[in-house]
Amino acid sequence: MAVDVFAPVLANTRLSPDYNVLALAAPQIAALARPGQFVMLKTSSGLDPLLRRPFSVFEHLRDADGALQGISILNKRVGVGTAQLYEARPGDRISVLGPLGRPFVPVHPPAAAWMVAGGVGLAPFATLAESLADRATPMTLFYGGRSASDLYYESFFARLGAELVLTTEDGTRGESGRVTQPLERALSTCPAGQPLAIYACGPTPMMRAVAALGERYEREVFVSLEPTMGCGMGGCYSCVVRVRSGTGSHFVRSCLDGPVFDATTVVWDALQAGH
Amino acid sequence: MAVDVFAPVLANTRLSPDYNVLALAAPQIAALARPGQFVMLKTSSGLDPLLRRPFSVFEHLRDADGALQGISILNKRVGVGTAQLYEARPGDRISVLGPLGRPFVPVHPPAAAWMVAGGVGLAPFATLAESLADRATPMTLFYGGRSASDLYYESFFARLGAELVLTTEDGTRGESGRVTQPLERALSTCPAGQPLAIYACGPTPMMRAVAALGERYEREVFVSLEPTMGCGMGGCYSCVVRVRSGTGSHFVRSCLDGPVFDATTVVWDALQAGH
Amino acid sequence: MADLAVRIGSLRLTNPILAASGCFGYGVEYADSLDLATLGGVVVKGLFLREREGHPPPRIVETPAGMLNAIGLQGIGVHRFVAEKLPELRRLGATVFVNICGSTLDEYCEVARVLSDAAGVAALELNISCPNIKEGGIQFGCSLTGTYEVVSAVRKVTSLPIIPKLTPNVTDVASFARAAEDAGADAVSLVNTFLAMAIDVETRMPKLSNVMGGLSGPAIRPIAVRMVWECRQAVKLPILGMGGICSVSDALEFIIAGATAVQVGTANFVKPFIWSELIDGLGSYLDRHGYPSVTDLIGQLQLPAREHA
Amino acid sequence: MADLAVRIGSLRLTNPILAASGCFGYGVEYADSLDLATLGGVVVKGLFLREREGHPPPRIVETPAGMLNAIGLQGIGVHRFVAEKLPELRRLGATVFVNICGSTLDEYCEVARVLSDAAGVAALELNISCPNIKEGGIQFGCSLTGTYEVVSAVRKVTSLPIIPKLTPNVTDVASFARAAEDAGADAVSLVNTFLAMAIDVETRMPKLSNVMGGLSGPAIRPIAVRMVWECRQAVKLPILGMGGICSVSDALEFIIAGATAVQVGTANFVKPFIWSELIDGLGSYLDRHGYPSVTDLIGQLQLPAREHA
Ligand SMILES: Cc1cc2nc3c(=O)[nH]c(=O)nc-3n(C[C@H](O)[C@H](O)[C@H](O)COP(=O)(O)OP(=O)(O)OC[C@H]3O[C@@H](n4cnc5c(N)ncnc54)[C@H](O)[C@@H]3O)c2cc1C
Ligand SMILES: Cc1cc2nc3c(=O)[nH]c(=O)nc-3n(C[C@H](O)[C@H](O)[C@H](O)COP(=O)(O)OP(=O)(O)OC[C@H]3O[C@@H](n4cnc5c(N)ncnc54)[C@H](O)[C@@H]3O)c2cc1C
Ligand SMILES: Cc1cc2nc3c(=O)[nH]c(=O)nc-3n(C[C@H](O)[C@H](O)[C@H](O)COP(=O)(O)O)c2cc1C
Ligand SMILES: Cc1cc2nc3c(=O)[nH]c(=O)nc-3n(C[C@H](O)[C@H](O)[C@H](O)COP(=O)(O)O)c2cc1C
Ligand code: FES
Ligand code: FES
Repeated sequence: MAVDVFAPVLANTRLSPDYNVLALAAPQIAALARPGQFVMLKTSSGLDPLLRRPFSVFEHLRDADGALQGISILNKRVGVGTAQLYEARPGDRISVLGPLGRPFVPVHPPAAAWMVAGGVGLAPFATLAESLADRATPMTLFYGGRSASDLYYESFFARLGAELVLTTEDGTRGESGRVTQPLERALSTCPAGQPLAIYACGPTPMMRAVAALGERYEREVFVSLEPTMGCGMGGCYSCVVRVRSGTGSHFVRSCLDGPVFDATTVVWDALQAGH
Repeated sequence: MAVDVFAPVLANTRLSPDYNVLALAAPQIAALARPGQFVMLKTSSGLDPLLRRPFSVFEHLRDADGALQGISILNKRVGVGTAQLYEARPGDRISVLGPLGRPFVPVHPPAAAWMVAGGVGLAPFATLAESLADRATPMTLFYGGRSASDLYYESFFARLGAELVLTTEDGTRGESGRVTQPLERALSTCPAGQPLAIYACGPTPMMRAVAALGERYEREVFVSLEPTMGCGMGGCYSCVVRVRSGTGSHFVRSCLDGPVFDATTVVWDALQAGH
Repeated sequence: MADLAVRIGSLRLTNPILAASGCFGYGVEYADSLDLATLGGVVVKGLFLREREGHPPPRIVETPAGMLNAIGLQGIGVHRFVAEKLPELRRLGATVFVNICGSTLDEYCEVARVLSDAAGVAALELNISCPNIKEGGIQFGCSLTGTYEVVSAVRKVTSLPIIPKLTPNVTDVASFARAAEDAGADAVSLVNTFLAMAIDVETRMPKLSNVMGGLSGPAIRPIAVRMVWECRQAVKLPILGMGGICSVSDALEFIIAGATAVQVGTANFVKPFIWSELIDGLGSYLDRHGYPSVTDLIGQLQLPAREHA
Repeated sequence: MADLAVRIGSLRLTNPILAASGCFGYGVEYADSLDLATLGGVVVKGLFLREREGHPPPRIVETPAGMLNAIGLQGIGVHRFVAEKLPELRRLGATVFVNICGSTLDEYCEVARVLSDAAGVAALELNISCPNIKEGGIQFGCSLTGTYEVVSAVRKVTSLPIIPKLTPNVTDVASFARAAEDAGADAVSLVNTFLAMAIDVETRMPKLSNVMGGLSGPAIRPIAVRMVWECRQAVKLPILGMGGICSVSDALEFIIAGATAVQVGTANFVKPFIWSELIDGLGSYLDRHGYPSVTDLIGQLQLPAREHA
């Protein structure tokens, strides 16, 4: 059940020239949202742009007494809508539709959970980490960015007991290179007897690489894909992802059957270019 | 010569739920603008709305040392663009094109100047009053509004030495009724020997009534008309007003040949409905 | 409170606000957010006889005040629709319009037959105007004889109200409304999308995998309103008007121009809860302006004394 | 710095950025704000043989990402233009395209003759596509034979490059480009505006005095780009593309789709100083992408391996 909340902006915290965290007073959605679900935001009140934009629910916001206040989103400025969210000011109102999509399924101990995030792909993992923590599931966050200034919220995950493995392409923080390097090392050394679920979100090439590692090491991988979405409700059939079905394959709507997919079912070659 | 200045908003002073004064850092335009001229404002950075909106230059803004800082506009919220200007915040940037149009021609003593303003029609008279004051031309402001809360800036005009005659339709301030009532009384008692120029801006019916009084009492009336304008530069031919020419009449562009017109030349029946 | 009911041929709608085809899935997707019975009708996604895969992504791209789509009529086919979706739609009390497609006259007729035999279909909207697929519909929709043939062929095989959906990509849309009327249609729907394209100038590739797509949304509204008005003057048939409706006043423009009912497509993507706003707003407009029934407003455009058109 | 010069028949333009007809007055209005010589060309307002009064206001209304206009071709007539405006335009070094209109073939020819005898006219744009007046142009522009006749008639009376301006309000614009080519046109311009209307729902009156008007602006760009691409595949003639161009990337879409030059109309109302932005931006795009000349970019649309159109 999705609701549409015309939510006041509680705060806009700029993390960098292109990243910000936007706090939205939508407690109804916070109450319903599960890890990995997303919302569709109307970034402007007018017609420019016309369509909503999809964003993962980042944090559940609570007041001093722990009552749900709303949600936040981790926004990366890439175009007109995300630029509007970057410029949003407290008091502005933004229409928030959600929660939408299939959530992550958090594993329980003794299984371990590995989260693999690239850039803004960190967004769906804050809520996942919380529910993993509730289950006392041992967790690791493999988190890669271009450089040190692109890595955020490590302490948030550390507080929840996540082990952090950081990489930057320019080596300014953590290991130098791609996040899949330490992931592969970890996989190669992880005892076969240790049950494990891998959750990945980030640039498509990264998720594809993680999926490949999952197959090689015979580990379950769940990816959160980011196709362009027109409606988020199953109405437009714009968001399709090709998935294997029996012998063949067919298009499914990622706003309903995703955005989280079992990586082995995704036909990667058929994914929308650029994402 | 018109310039286009991407001007920071210096201040937005709300006078009422639908009137505000917007201060814009466009010194280049302030330096060029003459009484009764207008600017075309792009009220949003995007495409909604697409076209600019015309506004009279209200005040010349000066800093402590008297250096020109920019202009202000007196804005009345009637639709999407004026609503955006009502919501504008200091630091926002608004594209200001101008100055445009034919200015008022201020008369010199011994001639007296009577300004007749209805509602937001006050806007072009602040700068006119200043240049009349420079010429020590005796001036009267006939200023009408719906009610007391719709009358602004009286002290501004008083400081410049203008005699104020106020009317409100609900009688909450000044004389009860239309501004044309005191105007007609003044005309009927004004000695024929006293040279006089009447300047009017406001709702079309009001300007038309003033024009009629001007004819009856054989006084020059200059009106500042407000047709819809697409470009303000003479490019689109949208802003036409029908004026008498010799025996016949024809359409002229009010952005070039106006917005100020000798009232006797205007074919009032041909004016765009509603304005 | 004014009467919002309208008639499309033999069919009575409780109100004239419908969800447009392809913008509301099969309707069931919205069932737990909305009460589908409150809509005047639900026009489901275009259906062929068989399942269709549709075009690869990207299938949509946003444009100024609009969007292009080239979904390619991905669909489950009429048989699975009847088996899997229709019963649910009936249970939900939806007034179901089915948008049908075909590559041949026979396919249109076969799809129409299947749906006529099934319980719970209120009307058939003949999609002869989808710009996004070579083989389907549009070759009928861009020719007067083709339009006449499809409508009269389907007329023979069904007693359901049939509503050809006209393409705006023609010189004289009114002539197509006339052809539909002559062939025995119960109403006409217009407009479908405008054939259009967008190019990524960095890659110099089309932004849609299908190269071209259909333009919808507020951008096209003034053209759509004009076409509805032209058709209103050309035919007696009820018109289902659409194209960029996002608000009550947008819907009113179509009704005043001559539409008996309106459909909302793209705006549903932005405001999935727009329906009550439109239905209530229409009622209060009618009350405010003293119209006992919405039917009194249809085609009430007042032409200025001095007319130039 | 890449070469921006392009050729329209015998005519060489220093760059492919032109001001569109009716959106730039007679050009002289902009003379003290801009150096008209820096534009690829200035297409002046549509001219008949005699003066025209045009339609009463309201003549324009804004619509989503666009505007409707029904100016009604108010104009000073070709003789006054030659006497009062042309000398000034020459003095300013503008490359003058004159947009000519007619109620009859003879009028088109007469206007063309007058302009051919005058000094300082670079080319004639034949307006056979104005949607706003009953008697002018459009009846030619909506018929293939009419288009052929106008072009060949004017061809006989002038040696100036002639550029029929096509209407988008047709089923198959490419066939009109072909007719123009067959009749001896030197290039084609497209698109003119889309016939459209807007209604004030409170008064139930049309928002334009003329009831209908022409839709222009960003809203129509995706349709215009598609039409340019269709014409590019149908004819060898240079194409002057337009419709909603507001930025360098918009202009590039048209060039990549096949336009040799582009015109900017509505955007000039919003950004009267847009010209240097467009000209400089085009140059830096070409440099960045390694094109020595803009002519190397014309029609360079890359179709995806898997094509569905
Ligand atoms: C389920 C889901 C969850 C998402 N979660 C987040 C999130 O938590 N934080 C966040 O910052 N972003 C997230 N995204 C991506 C976000 O939706 C896009 O970045 C956004 O729609 C771009 O809008 P825009 O108007 O700024 O860009 P546009 O102006 O529309 O496009 C500008 C550029 O961005 C590219 N772009 C457009 N859509 C996408 C997309 N879906 N993914 C990647 N690039 C795109 C375009 O190709 C273009 O190159 C998510 C997407 C999905 C589908
Ligand atoms: C030369 C000139 C000077 C002006 N000076 C001022 C000024 O100093 N302060 C000020 O507040 N306004 C002024 N106006 C009027 C102002 O331009 C309009 O109110 C504004 O364009 C409306 O834009 P909008 O987007 O808010 O309204 P829209 O959303 O475009 O329209 C909303 C309503 O406003 C009406 N409207 C639209 N344009 C006009 C217009 N030109 N005049 C009156 N009503 C209109 C429409 O008919 C509609 O009913 C001036 C107009 C002109 C031509
Ligand atoms: C994503 C999408 C899919 C569509 N699919 C169909 C369809 O299957 N059949 C059809 O007749 N029209 C289809 N249309 C056209 C709409 O029904 C409607 O005619 C058009 O979008 C104009 O209305 P709008 O501006 O309110 O969207 C589709 C439109 C969109 C945006
Ligand atoms: C106010 C206005 C007046 C126009 N007058 C003419 C004209 O006289 N002759 C003509 O061929 N086109 C005329 N046009 C059409 C434009 O030249 C252009 O073809 C159309 O507006 C699309 O381009 P745009 O979206 O950049 O404005 C006019 C357009 C507008 C907006
Ligand atoms: S986004 Fe519309 S169906 Fe998925
Ligand atoms: S507003 Fe464009 S000509 Fe006056």
